[in-house]
Amino acid sequence: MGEVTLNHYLYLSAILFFIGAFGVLFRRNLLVILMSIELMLNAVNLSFVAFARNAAGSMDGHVIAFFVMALAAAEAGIGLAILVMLFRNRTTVQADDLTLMRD
Amino acid sequence: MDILSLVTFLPLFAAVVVALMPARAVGAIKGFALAASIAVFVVSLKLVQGFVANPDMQFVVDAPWLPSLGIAYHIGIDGISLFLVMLVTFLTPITILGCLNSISDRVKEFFVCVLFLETAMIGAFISMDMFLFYIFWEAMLIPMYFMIGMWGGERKIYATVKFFIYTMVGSLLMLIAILYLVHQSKVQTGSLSFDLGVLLSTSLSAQQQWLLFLAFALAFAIKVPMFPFHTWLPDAHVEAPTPGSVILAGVLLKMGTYGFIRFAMPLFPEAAIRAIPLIATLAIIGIIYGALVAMVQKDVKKLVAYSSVSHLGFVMLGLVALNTHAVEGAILGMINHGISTGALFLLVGVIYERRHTRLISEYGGLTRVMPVYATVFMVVTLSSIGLPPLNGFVHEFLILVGAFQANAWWGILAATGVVLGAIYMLWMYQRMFFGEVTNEKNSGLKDLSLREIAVFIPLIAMIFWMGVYSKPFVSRMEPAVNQFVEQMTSYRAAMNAREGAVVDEAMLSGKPAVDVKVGEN
Amino acid sequence: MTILFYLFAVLAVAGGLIMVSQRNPLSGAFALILSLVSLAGLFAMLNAEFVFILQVLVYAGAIMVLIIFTIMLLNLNKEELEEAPVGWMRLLFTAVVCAAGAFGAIKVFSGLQPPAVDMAADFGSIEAVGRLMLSDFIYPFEVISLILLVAVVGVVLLAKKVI
Amino acid sequence: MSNMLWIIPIAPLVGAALNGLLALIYSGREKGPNERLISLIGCAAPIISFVVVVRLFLAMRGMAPDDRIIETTLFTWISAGAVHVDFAYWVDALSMTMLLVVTGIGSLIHVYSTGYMHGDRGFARFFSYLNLFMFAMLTLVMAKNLPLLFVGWEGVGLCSYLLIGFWYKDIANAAAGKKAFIVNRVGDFAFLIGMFILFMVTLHLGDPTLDVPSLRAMAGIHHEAFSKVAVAACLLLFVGACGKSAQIPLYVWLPDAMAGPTPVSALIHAATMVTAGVYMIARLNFLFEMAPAASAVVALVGGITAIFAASIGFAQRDIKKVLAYSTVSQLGYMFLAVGVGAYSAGVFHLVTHAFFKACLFLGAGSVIHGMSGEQDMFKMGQLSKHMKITWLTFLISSFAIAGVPPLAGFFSKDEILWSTFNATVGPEWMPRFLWVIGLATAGMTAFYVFRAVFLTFHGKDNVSKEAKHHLHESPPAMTMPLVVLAAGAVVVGFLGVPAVLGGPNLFHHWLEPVLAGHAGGHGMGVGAAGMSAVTVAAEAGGHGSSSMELILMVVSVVVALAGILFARVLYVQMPGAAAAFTSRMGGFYTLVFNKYYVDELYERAIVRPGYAIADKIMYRLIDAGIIEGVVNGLGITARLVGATLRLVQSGVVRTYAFFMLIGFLYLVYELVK
Amino acid sequence: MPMFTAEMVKLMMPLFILTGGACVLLGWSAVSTRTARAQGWFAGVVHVAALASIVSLWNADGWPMLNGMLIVDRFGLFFAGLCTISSLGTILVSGNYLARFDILRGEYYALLLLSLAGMFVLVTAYDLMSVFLGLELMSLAIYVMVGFRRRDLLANEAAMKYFLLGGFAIAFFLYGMSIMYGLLGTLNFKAIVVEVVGRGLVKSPVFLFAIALILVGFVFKVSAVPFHMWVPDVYQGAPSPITGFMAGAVKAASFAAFLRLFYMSFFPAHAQWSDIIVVLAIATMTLGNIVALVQRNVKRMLAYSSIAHAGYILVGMSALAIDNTRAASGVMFYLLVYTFMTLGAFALISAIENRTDSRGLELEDLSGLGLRRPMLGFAMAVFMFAMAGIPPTAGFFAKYYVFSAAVERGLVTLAVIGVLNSALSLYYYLRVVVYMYFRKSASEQPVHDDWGVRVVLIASVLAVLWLGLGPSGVVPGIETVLGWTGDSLERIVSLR
Repeated sequence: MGEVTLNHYLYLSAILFFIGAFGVLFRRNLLVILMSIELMLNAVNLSFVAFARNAAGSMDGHVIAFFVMALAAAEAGIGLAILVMLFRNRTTVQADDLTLMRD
Repeated sequence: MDILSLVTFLPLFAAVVVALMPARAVGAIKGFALAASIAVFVVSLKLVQGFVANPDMQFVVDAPWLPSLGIAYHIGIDGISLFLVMLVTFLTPITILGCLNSISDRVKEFFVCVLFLETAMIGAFISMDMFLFYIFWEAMLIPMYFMIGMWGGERKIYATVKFFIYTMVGSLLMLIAILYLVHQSKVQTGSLSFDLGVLLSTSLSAQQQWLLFLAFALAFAIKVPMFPFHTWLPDAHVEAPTPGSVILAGVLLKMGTYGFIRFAMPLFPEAAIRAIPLIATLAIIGIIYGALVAMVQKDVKKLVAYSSVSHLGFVMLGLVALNTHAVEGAILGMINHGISTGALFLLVGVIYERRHTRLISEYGGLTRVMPVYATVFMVVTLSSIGLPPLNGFVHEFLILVGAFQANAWWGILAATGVVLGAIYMLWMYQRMFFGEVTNEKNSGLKDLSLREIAVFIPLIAMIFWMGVYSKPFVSRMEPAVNQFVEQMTSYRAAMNAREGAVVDEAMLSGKPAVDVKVGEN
Repeated sequence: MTILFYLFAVLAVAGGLIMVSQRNPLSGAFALILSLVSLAGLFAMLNAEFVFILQVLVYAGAIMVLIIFTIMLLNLNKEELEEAPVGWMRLLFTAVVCAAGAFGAIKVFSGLQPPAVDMAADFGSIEAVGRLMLSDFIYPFEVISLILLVAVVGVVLLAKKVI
Repeated sequence: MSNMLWIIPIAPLVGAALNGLLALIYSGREKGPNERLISLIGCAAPIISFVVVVRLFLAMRGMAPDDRIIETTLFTWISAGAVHVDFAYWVDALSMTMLLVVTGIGSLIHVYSTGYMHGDRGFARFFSYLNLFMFAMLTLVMAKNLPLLFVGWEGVGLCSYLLIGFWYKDIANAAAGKKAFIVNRVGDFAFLIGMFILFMVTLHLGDPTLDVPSLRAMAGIHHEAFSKVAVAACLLLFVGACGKSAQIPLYVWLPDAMAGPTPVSALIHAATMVTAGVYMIARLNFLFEMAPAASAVVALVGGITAIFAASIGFAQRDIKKVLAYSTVSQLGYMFLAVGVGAYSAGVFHLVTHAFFKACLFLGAGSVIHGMSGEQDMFKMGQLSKHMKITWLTFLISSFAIAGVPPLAGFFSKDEILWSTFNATVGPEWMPRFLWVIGLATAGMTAFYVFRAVFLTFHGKDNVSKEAKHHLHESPPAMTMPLVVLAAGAVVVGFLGVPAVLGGPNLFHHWLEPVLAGHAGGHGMGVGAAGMSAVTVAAEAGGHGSSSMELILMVVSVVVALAGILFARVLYVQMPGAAAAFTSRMGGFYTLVFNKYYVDELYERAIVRPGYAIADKIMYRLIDAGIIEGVVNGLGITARLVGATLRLVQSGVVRTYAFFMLIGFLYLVYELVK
Repeated sequence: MPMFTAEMVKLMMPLFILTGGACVLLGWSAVSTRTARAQGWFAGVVHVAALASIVSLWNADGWPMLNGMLIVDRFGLFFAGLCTISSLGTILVSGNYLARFDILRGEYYALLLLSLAGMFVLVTAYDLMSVFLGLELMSLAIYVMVGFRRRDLLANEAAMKYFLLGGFAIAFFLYGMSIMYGLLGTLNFKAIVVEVVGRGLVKSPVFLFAIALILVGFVFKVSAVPFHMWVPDVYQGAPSPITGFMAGAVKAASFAAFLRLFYMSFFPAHAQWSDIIVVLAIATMTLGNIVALVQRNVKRMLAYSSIAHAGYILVGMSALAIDNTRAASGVMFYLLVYTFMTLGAFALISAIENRTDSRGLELEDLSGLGLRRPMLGFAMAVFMFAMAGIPPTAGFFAKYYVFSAAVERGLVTLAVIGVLNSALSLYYYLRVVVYMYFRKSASEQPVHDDWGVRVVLIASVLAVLWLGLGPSGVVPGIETVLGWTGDSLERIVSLR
């Protein structure tokens, strides 16, 4: 266990990002997919913050991380609203049921 | 407005006027369309009158259109395009007159199509700017597409879509070739120009030439149509309404052959010369194949369609024979085919209007009930099979002489088309016109009306005129053709000099290089 | 410090993994909270005071509450909530693709040699970041407000029973 | 003087146009146009031509033999590149001979037709066609250049087509017309190629031309260049001639052509058009002389055709068919003559044949007219009682064709036989062989012609009652030409009385400048090399011993008489013998009766397979199958691919995301590598 | 440093007008739901005002403002204007449509305005931050509008799919942004060029990795294969006016930022990414066209057609060159033309679409339209021919433009594939014409063409024809629009 460098943070962010991606690809529950996207955005934030600290030396990353969070909130809101609407009409939260349109 | 632009855009103007007329004023629309097309013809006569027999482009207009893209409104005619333009202006009123009664559905749209088509066709023949040419070339498709699709027969949709896509495939590749050529020209000259004159002086490597030529040749070969790209034609012809067939056979097919002589061959002379054996082979196959397949057709329109494949094979053979008389024969052939086959389709249209069938077996003994019709049909048939001194013979003779001169086998093989042509046409004629009237429905058929006779008189007159006295035509095109042939042969001479005259030997199959000498005379 | 990093890292990854592997979204949500909180810890380690606070407040707090609240709101029974088990092949396939992505990213990052940078004294402080946000980033700040406005309107339009 | 030349072809053309117009105008009406008017126009046209021809002939006789040329250029027909073809007429002694025959006999037949076609609904149309034919034939004869000759060549073919199918209601007639045209076209194809070869030679020599006089002049100068291609060119031209003149293997159309009205058969298919091939070879004799091999082929084909057609003539029942095969046979004779280099003999036979064969046909026509359209000889007999003039003229002509002296046929045929006997054409055996064939043919000709005579006019009366009721001698309009022609058949022979019989052989001398003269025109130096042995031996006729000539003459007369006698025995004296003989011959008779099944052979070997190939292989397999298959296949493939690819669009979001991730990995891979 | 000068306010006026209008609308619609028609009018007026201010700014010649976050230059204004026109058309078409489906709400117009504001942010973006926010503002509003037919199952599904995948894609984009930020310390377009070239990072894997990630965001929005899969479903499920808006304005705005970023910031690495764009272009054209062949649902078919058009535009993207702006102006011209074609086509579809069941609008429903309603048929035929690229319509010029750029760039094979695709596409475009003109109508579908639809159709037809016949005024105009590239490209060259 050497010293923790920027690269470690980046590795972690990459791992988290692709765990999130895995969640999007693998899970059928729309809620979980939504959360997986949140996880991906968090991985991005980690990357921003880590870069801000270790490479850029500016706090721009922090500001951007804030914006990403705001966006994540907005997205969560819209996403959940769509989910609720969908659930009202279809009574399902499973992504695989959304196949009225295909081919 | 200069006279050439006037001829070109007058039909378009008329089309717009027709489009603005109330759809219910059928009579007025028909009358106006006819009058307009006749007016175009009359105006176009000024072209012939003002034409001077020299190889230069005449009535030239060269105005900037999109200067930043190197595109100009550059038009002009020489001896080669003069008569093709005349063919358009001549055939259009005849076509309109011929279909006055047969088109009863959506008359307005129909005449808009015809007049729009006329502008596009003339435009394609006079464009000296590749881009302009391409625009007109493609613009022809749309009215034709509608003509077949809206007023066509049972399988019209299949036919018209096939026609459209088939021709588009070729022309799109040509578009790329044009773009590439222009780009090369830009690299060499430093300025962007689609002008044919500028592009002609572009120097290209052998491989570039070859690929570009193939792209051009494909587009034109589909349009001609040369074997094996001909299968759209029978379908399109069979399903097209009479005027559609007339214009399609009369003019549109010539776009292909014209494309070869105006663009594909002069732009890429070396590739063209290399491709001559291939083109000649396909042309000869087309001649024989088209004739044989025409022979077995049960549908008279299909028969005529395949006969076009055969006739256009002659034209192509004449073009690649590369001697003055063959090329002139080819150009005459384009015009003659336009007249004869146009007339044939009109004739078929006459009978189709009365009986609504095109099956040969439905007819028989028509001479008895429609003697005038039979006579006209006979004259046209004879013209089509190249009976001297009707028009068909002149061009076939010139082409065959020229082809024989270029390569004895070409002449011999192509000449079999003369025999086969007689077989299928006369057999068809026999089955339709001779014998007893076997089908009751035919016994009461009316002979040609005065209007219909009026349609055919100019055509028959042309058939005789061009057969007996083709000099006014040939003398006007000769300078331009000579120039074309001289250029091509000088390229060939240069190539032969480079390659040790191997090609020459092969091409002339042991005969001395007489054509080169003729070119020099 | 190193140990702390690894602790948070492991927790974050574990939280993520649990989230994506739990068939019940509610459990997943809690796992995600674990992950987010761990990340907050990492932010703190990176001197990102402002982000750390927001992470806890907004993310682990507000957003996750919203999600959990929605789950509850939908009032799903177990069958509706949980998804059917997924085939192994699919798991393997997806995992391999994602692993490839992660591996690729790591490989790319491994070549990165970040320059040593000096850090301002107030680096990451709320004040500094706030100042930055309202000066250099005033335009994005305004735009994000529009985004939130859209979100508000959208949620109302879509989720309200009767509009 | 030469200005009058244009009247000769134009007069019939105007006639054709006028009558054609009348025919068309009246086509929709109940009644046709006035027959008198039609007849007037129709007959006036050839007669005007004939008058002009006679005037010109007289004028020409006044010229020095070597200057006997009248020509006129109307306008430039084709002028493109190296090809320059004038619409030019050019008459020398040879064409003058032909002109006389064509316009003379043509006029007679026009007159005859006014009677024969009386009452036919297509009266005007008929005369229009007939006049048009005259125009074409005259153009053929007078053409200065080969393309123009070809115009006439094709033109007569067209008129032949139209006239054979004149009674188009019977599809068989129309089919016969079409067959004639197409078979002719096969010949024309070769003709064209032959013409091209000549053109190439002249082009190569720097003076591209197809003018006959120029060709002749150039052939004299550039002997070597011409002789290189002469064989090929001549053979090809000969194939063309075979088509037009119904020689093996292209003779099949002529018997069928009898479907046309009988005057047509007389004019076109006996007297004029079918001799065009002979005329053309005589016209181009300078070329054929350079190609002994080609000449040998001509002679051989002619000889074989002669005997072959004669043998078929044995077994025909239709009187016109007999005459048709007879024509083929006689044409073979003419080719034999020109093949062995006896051009003047060939042309002479052409002239005499025109008279007696036209007379025979018109006589047959008269018979048919009288018999209300019956053509089967076995349903005739004893007609001599009813149709005296017809019978007499027919008989005279029959003697003429059989070669009984001193009628026309005797002189011309004998000259051919004698020339053949003396010829040096081909391998050594050939002249004698051909002579034997010729002799045999002479005998056979005598036999079958008299078979026809006896069956028709003598022998057993098989005329049906109904026919007998209408049986009558034809009107004067028909009998008058018969008489004139019969008189001709008697007289014209004396134009060519050979030297051995003390005659001046006027005909031979008349043609001499044309047929033997080209060498003379350009000095003997060329001539010695240029004139082949064929010419030397044959043209000079007198080179063989005169006693030999007399002996052979007697032999041929004996053979002819034997043939006549044999026919008399079989068909008059022992009516049963013919039937017995026929049954004895059995299979052979059937073979002959069916014309050796040549038509069937063509049908099976060429027509049907050709059609099948065109239909099954070209149209259905290649066109509809392969090419359309590829074209539509491309479309179908695109749609299939589309139908497959759309399945990827499963509707499942995760799949979409999955593809995005794959795409992302691809981007990373490509970019970072 | 004064934050806002009067000049800057003027330059950002369109944005202020749009957002201000949106806020007013939101307030208005919160208090009154009955006056939705009037709200639509108001939105239209706001559009016109925005358009007017865009036009008035044409010669303003902006500079990077607000810490280099945005630049209101002609390039941006061109696209902003284009999007505004498209949006205005959408408004004109929407009224009747919304009323018919009983979703006529003022918020709809507000969202449209906000989305358009997002587009403005996007097309004037001079910093990745702005790109990101513009994308999100635009997209979030559209997510909502896609799902605006709340009771329609297809609309629900479309909104959900679009939202999930959009979020997924934006995560990649952000990730790329973060790496770019970390590597270069800046997200400003110009600064990126300076840093990349200055520090010799052109071939750096990290930089390229970041490009790949950012590219995902763009190619998702412009629907390149294999990031296209949301398109058919979303286009089908969305309300037709919105589908037209997405196909036209969204695509144009996305391409604008895409073009600006890649033609400027990432252009030093052109050699690295151009091959990818070529591959994407080929895949996109081909797949779009091939699958469109087998579609019977009109909207779905046009969705695939829209994918194919993205492919053609990508041809132009791949042919971007440093020494001339042919490809860039080709892309711009293409988008200009495509916006009109697609606006018109979807306007017509909006007028025809009646069904609420899952079958949707099928080709059969168009049967005989050209015969029943000649003007509508003519308009649709013009759009179809234009999309197929047949002269003398503008579609031909557009294709000509991008393909000629490809040829000049030596991408002949790509151009050949492009034209073959054009030929392939003919089949399904012509099929629409076939149904409209050559088939008798089975059922007489009512056509709800109110004056709004007609205005849009007439304007689109005129635009398509005019741009096809005489783009002489437009083409040089576009070339001058790209003046900004001249400056930056010279700079790039000098930095090398």
